Amino acid sequence: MDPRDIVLDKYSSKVYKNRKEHVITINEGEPNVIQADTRTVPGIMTNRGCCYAGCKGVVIGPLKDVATITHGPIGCGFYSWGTRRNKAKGDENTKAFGEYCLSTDMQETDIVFGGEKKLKQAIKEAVEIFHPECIAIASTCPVGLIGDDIHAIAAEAEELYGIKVLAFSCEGYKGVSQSGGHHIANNGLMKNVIGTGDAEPIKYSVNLLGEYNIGGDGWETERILKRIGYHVVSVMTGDGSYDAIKNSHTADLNLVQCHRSINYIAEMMKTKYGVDWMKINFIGPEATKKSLRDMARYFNDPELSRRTEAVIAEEEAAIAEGMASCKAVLAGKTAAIYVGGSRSHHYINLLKSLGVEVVLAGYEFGHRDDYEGREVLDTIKKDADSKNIESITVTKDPDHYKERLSEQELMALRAAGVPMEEYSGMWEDIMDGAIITDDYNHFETEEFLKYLKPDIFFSGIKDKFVIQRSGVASRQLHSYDYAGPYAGFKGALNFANDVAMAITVPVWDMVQAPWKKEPLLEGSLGGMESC
Amino acid sequence: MDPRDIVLDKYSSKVYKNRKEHVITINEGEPNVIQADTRTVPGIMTNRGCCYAGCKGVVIGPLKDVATITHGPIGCGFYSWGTRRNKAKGDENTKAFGEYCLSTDMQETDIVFGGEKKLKQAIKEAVEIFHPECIAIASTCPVGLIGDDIHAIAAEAEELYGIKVLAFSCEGYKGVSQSGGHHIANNGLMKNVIGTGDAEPIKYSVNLLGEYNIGGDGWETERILKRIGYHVVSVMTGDGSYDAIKNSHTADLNLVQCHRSINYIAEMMKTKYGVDWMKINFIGPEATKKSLRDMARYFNDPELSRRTEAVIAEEEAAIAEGMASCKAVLAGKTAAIYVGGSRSHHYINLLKSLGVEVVLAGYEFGHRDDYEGREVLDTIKKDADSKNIESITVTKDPDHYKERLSEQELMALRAAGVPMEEYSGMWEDIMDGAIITDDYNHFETEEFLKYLKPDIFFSGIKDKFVIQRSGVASRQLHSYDYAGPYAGFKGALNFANDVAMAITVPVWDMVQAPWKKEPLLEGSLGGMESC
Amino acid sequence: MLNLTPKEVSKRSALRINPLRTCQPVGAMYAALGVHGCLPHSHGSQGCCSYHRTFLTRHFKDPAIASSSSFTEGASVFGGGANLKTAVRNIFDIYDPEIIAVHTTCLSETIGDDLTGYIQDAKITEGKYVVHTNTPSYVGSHITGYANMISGFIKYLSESTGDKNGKLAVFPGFVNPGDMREMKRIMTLMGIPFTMLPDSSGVMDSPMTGTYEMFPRGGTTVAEIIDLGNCQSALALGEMTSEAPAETLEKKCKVPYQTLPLPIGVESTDAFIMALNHFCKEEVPYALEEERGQLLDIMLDSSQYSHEKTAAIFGDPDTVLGITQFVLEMGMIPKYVVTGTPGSTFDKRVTELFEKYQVEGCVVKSASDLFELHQWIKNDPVDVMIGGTYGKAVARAEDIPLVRAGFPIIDRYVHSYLPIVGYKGAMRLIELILTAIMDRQDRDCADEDFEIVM
Amino acid sequence: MLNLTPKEVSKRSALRINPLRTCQPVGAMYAALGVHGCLPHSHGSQGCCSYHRTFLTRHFKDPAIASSSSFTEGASVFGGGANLKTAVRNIFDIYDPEIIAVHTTCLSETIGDDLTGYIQDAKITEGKYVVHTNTPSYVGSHITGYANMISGFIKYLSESTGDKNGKLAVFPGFVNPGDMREMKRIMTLMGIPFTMLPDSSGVMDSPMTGTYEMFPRGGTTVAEIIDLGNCQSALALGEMTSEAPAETLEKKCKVPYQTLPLPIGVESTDAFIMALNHFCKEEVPYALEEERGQLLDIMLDSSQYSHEKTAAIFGDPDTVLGITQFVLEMGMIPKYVVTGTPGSTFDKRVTELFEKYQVEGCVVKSASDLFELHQWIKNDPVDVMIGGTYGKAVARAEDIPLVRAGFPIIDRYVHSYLPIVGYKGAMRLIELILTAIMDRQDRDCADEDFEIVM
Repeated sequence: MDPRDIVLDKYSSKVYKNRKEHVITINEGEPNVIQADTRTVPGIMTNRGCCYAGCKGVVIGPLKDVATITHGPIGCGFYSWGTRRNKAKGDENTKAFGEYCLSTDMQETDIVFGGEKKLKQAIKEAVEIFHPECIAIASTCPVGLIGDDIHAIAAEAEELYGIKVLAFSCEGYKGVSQSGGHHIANNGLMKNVIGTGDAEPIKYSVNLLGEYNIGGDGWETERILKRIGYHVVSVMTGDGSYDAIKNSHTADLNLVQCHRSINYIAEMMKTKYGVDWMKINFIGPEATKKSLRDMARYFNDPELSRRTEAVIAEEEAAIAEGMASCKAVLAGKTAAIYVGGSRSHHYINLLKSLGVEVVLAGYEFGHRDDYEGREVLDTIKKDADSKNIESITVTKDPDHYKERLSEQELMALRAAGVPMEEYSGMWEDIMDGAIITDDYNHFETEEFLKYLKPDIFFSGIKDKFVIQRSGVASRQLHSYDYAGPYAGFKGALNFANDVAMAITVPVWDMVQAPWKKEPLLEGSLGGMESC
Repeated sequence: MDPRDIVLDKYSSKVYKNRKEHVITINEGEPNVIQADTRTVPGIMTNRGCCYAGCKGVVIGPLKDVATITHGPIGCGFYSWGTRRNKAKGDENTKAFGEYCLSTDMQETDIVFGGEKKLKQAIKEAVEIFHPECIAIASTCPVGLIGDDIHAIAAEAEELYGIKVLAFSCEGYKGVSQSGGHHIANNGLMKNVIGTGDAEPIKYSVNLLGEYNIGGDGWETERILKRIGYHVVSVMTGDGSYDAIKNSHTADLNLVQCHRSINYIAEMMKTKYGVDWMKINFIGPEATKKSLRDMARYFNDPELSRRTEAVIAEEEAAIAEGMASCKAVLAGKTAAIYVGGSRSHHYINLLKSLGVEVVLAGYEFGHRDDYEGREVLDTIKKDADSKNIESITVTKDPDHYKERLSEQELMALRAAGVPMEEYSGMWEDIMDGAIITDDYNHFETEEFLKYLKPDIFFSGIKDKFVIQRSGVASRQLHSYDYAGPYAGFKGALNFANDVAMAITVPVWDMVQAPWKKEPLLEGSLGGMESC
Repeated sequence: MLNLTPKEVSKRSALRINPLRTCQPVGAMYAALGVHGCLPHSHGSQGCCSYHRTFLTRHFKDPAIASSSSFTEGASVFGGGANLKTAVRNIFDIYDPEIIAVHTTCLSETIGDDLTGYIQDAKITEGKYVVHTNTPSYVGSHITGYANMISGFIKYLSESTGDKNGKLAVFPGFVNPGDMREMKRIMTLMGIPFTMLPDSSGVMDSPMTGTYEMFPRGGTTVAEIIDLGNCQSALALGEMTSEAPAETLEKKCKVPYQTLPLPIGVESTDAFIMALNHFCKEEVPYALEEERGQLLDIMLDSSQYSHEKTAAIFGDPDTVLGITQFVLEMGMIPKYVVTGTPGSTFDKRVTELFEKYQVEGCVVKSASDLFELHQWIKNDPVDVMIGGTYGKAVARAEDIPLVRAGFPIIDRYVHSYLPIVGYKGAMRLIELILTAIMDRQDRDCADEDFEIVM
Repeated sequence: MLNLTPKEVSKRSALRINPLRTCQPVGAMYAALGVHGCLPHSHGSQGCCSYHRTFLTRHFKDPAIASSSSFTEGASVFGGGANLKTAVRNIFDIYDPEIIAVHTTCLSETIGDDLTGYIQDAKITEGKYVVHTNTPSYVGSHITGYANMISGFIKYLSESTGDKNGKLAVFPGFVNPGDMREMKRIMTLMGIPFTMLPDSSGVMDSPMTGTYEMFPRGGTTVAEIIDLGNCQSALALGEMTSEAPAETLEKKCKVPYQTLPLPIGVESTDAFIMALNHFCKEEVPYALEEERGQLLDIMLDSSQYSHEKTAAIFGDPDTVLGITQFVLEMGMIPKYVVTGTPGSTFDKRVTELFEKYQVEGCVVKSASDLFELHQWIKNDPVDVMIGGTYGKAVARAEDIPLVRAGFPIIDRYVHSYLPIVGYKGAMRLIELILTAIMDRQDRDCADEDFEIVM
């Protein structure tokens, strides 16, 4: 029996029925279909978070110049404070709220009598203390249940204080994972922020979408783009700002890094403003090179192409020796990778270029298109849970819509392999025979560790120590274990070094106590039996 | 029986015979005679150190611009490195060697075949690495025994490198305590350094003798003197320098703080250069005031006197409140004080002004004159041990001798209570009934602690924890417990605060474990007898 | 760092900024992890469970297992009964714990889920247990949740059979496994038979052996919890954390209890040992007398470095109270003493300490936050901050050393293994505090004031 | 700070600058303090005794008692026999120790005093003992003196009666009382009957109780030293410190010995426990397995903060060797490994470690000094320094954190009470090292790189 079956067979029939659709073995050639973005079976120790975590924690929280007030009891605000490593840097003109956790800290009376009054007062206090340009309100579970109208309060506050106030009804119970929260956040930015600025368009300008600047990834990516000659209008949302995103519609091209969390915005901006988008991947030298060349093709300027190649050559040379020495350590190893929504896919090729094959992978909150590619989008049926997350529809903005490339030009690009509005999902890169588990859980982690014995397991903090206890090296791919950046060329070397380190730390040779392996010698030291 | 007799009675007759001369009770009116500066009975746990400690550790070590090489095995140099708190500050023109410990680190072969070659090489290396203006060599025990001629080597090195090289034969076994070392150091400075400079005399100039700048005492004293208008030519030897001491003969007046360690130089400078000296004491506001006023009288300048009073008034006002609040804590307490050669005396009046009476005191290495006053000098008989320490004789320097005040003027000052070439010793300030122990030891410490139960015991590091274990507060007066300065007015307040702290730390109320004092209650918590 | 924090303190009635506490469920989860073979279960949206596991894992650097009812919008409207039922079945099926400890969330509380009813209806495998407690996130703090979960275990399990078992029941407070080990070491030294609930040692500080154990050796066993009802008496360590469970046990099983502060520092440890001594009238072993004397010796010898040094102490109420007492014993001035957990007992107890030690100008505040503490410090700084990781930004902004003690510590290692309770723990704590203070002296002094001997 | 130290390293053959060792007698004094009821006696000028007592008192912050023969110039010429005779009489008379342990000094060695003869001639009270060892200051270091004094005790006292006592003789090396306590705890846990010589615990870390005891409870008793000759076997911990006394015991009483490194870090502690396990074939108790696993867990979890961080390690040879092995186990690079004590074994053992862990560009040197180490650091700095107090000036001059471990530590408190040996001690040591490294990251990073979770 293959490991998938061994593991699934241990489930009760009900759970088996559910999980068998989420756990598959990749078969060569076949259309590999997986179930995804459906609710987790209660009691199963999933790694998933909630809608609030996706909206406030992932997308809205990183906006550095936004004073985000969590409306709810204290916990949710507290947990999403300073822990996600979406690095940001303020300056004289930009207040940076990243070090602050603002919350209405709802008490029992607020639950009983409603929290609107407290929220209004909290906004007032935030304005008086911080004088922010923009405030965001993010709701947690009880807010929706007791019916506080945060959108009305936001509108009122906008009026009252003359600043932008955004409201996100991202109660934790909405949807089936963080994914719902991303969507809600995307909708909010689209409705209220994008397109509200009046900056002049700049040549070769791009937005970096779905880049959260974990460990400084965004900065490393920007560094490369700037070297080549691109202008980054806005980043959504790592080190991003309300101030910049207002003008994001002026960019020529949207670069989508994390497809899962932000493809909504990319699509909507195409419709509303005509901004083209392409799926890029700045993880790993190969992917980065392809992405940079795809961009050069899009802009089709010989000088840009020349600089692209020059920068690639330089950046690649700088890491060549380091990458080679890591590869010497890592070649032939196997990995498991299980994180978030797109990252699990992004690292597969980087690992391959280090000689490491991914034998087990999955997403926490990915959708079928993140696995199988956007071509399956039309075949995905909406269920009750996904229907609960609002989908908004946008139309051409009469003032700001501008066609960038013609449909013919885009078709030509696609034909040349440039992923314009395309994403082929994890299947593109995963090896045959790999096991894929969607919405991975604790049981499956333990079991697959036993059967697949990967050399390194990329996951999150909740798993990390489970994995290490089992004697397997582990690196967090949510937080990069507080290291990074991992993007671009230099980042790839950082990653390679970190992985090599994780696998070779001397501890691994000492795990077993010597008295657990050595047979007891007879009294060589003159010891007595009696003691 | 008085405590003295109780304690002495515990000694064997031989030890009793020796110690009874060193331990006395101060009787009103009587001439109180004490034996001092004699050898310690072997096996008695004395607090005394050795000749090297007095010469290198106390007097020569602090000279900041002198590269002092300890010639001997590594220990002695190591122990006297950075531990005595004779603070010093270098500047662009002054190399400060305080952070360095230089030693010939003699090995067995050097003992067997002689250490001269190694010493010469060490001097060469010191010159090449540090380029000092002056090198000092200090011998430890074996050097004298094996007959290394450090003086010849010094002379040769002076010639060779064109710098000053001083040699001190201060082997540990010489004399009976540190005291011999002070004398040897004094002789060396007198013979080789003092008077070798060619600076012009400056008005109102003084040398500060026997001030080692422990905890910054010298700096605090200088601060006050400078405020009044004095010029400090040199300090011997805290923060002192070869460079300054060369010109010390140009001063008008020598101020002697530590009588014991440096009176030789004061006397010799009077004879050789005509520099007057007076005993001053900058410990405690009363003593400081008297010393400043004595100086004003000596210089007899109305403006200087006016400034003296103005500075006194200001400095005293600044500490008045603090002193009063410490006195409120300390009034009525008793103290024991046992350190060095002069300090035990210096602090008696400061303690009195805080309401604390000294009931037990003594010197580690004082001579009879330090107890009884210089008037007994002529009656002190030299024994074999003191004869082993060279006494040098100086005569008027034909070029540099200059009378400052006439003998009549000096007599008038003396008559007015200015201690010109006078020192009346501890007796002047100690209260009647106090017990005095010369060359105090561990046994007497323990015993007198029991019988006299002082509230605070001032001693050194070797005693400190013995005292504290006995439940009595202790402060080190050698090192000020790494605090200070204690000199002058501000220093007096530092001292008062530190003593008040030592007596009132919360630990004193918690010494006894509650189960050692509370009777066992019967099973109030339902406990069982059986467990 | 924290550049937006103004020096001027303004009154806030609604906006919490940089909180010093979190919500009940994570405390309940930690308490449940201190029961052997127990799977904590979060009845609410799965995000809560994920956040809480993350929080605990980061502090302990050890797996924190827990499951969730995984509410969706439907469950939020129609109630979470079905989710719990499914969850219980699946948990026993897949993870096979001995007991499931359910706590609620603001979600299930707001909709009014009847946990007692759900659990009665659930299919529970023979010999297994499901218990619950109510932990609405909008009441109290993680400390409240911790206490509630302990009470939950007692309410469901503890029984008084009439036969006393000769044991002391001990509620250790919200402390680290290292602290619990130290409490147990002291009780064992004194020959006290005891049951401690919870006991996260051997669970949240379990060893690396190359094999992952979902339910490691440690934790209070269900049998012990049941037998708590037969204890002679109980000791509640930490009034604000442990009195409630002790009261629960008294009410249910008539086990009398005594409340003591957490044994941090000299006098609070003395009180702990005296209480143990009253329970078991053997002589206090010399080993403890020796440790106590060593601690005092250290405190005395180093007193000039702690004397009148000022501290800002922040964190959980009983821990902060204990540390405050200890720094006072060290001669320090606890200038700002704050907890995020609400409750006037804290203010009262700390004020009593201020009065006992006659310190002036010190401020205590419960239900406070780090933003307020930072503003105070901006106006009048301290020599040292003592608390958890979240104080580090303030410490850096104001260039004040931070001694890490309490919860959460998510930016350092080892802390959870080593105690701050007992005389031994106090030695560790005083070393941390002294090092922080003395390192600054070494850093900030002029070259000529640099001391070799201190 | 240390502004006169040039970056250029010049060869020195005669001038020692800023030494990393001191002289034999102070080691002998410390060893003698580890014997119960013993008064160390310094046969030489009284300055030696004063310096040594001061040195030890500053490190332990506890009284270090010792007496002196108080040589004067006369004694230096005519020999110290009379002084010793008087001293012995007075000591028994006044201080009444059970035993006097005499060590020589460079003074009495240079004049060739015959201590054996003097002691034979001395009037020794019935039931009391006087022993001696030769500790010329111009040979070896304090480590040598420590070893010699232990050998001295054995030579004078230990006897083999032919009846084995079933015990293990343990020579703990030149370590703190806290380390000795930890070694004893481990042996007790394992059920090993042992005699440890010396044992300064209970002497140099004795408690404050309000009463001073000149001879506190601790220390190896004379009876135990006598009975050492009947031990089954001996364990010499620290080759460069303890092998000599073990050899002495083997020669005199035919007790076989095994030499091990000081149990610092994982593998050296493993070796210690395995040796104990071979002595007493009971199963190693779970408590030790747990501690070991906890240590490994910490090392693994924190490994990225130690990985390839460079260290300068300085101090006594066995301690430095032990710490070097441990930092290698932590994945660090021990760039400079130096001791002041002469002896090529040190260089050899450290080089073996460099080879085992395949680290490059690391330097080892015995008979080195701090001046040389400083010059190396000036040319190529390290992330952390590990050693005693005297390194602090270098640390400040070069802005490198100093982790205090070893001897002497005269500017901090608590260190002598807590171990660095055993798995528990390693936890303490790794906490110190990690904190030093991570505090620097927190201090030196840009605001935007400041991490809450680490």
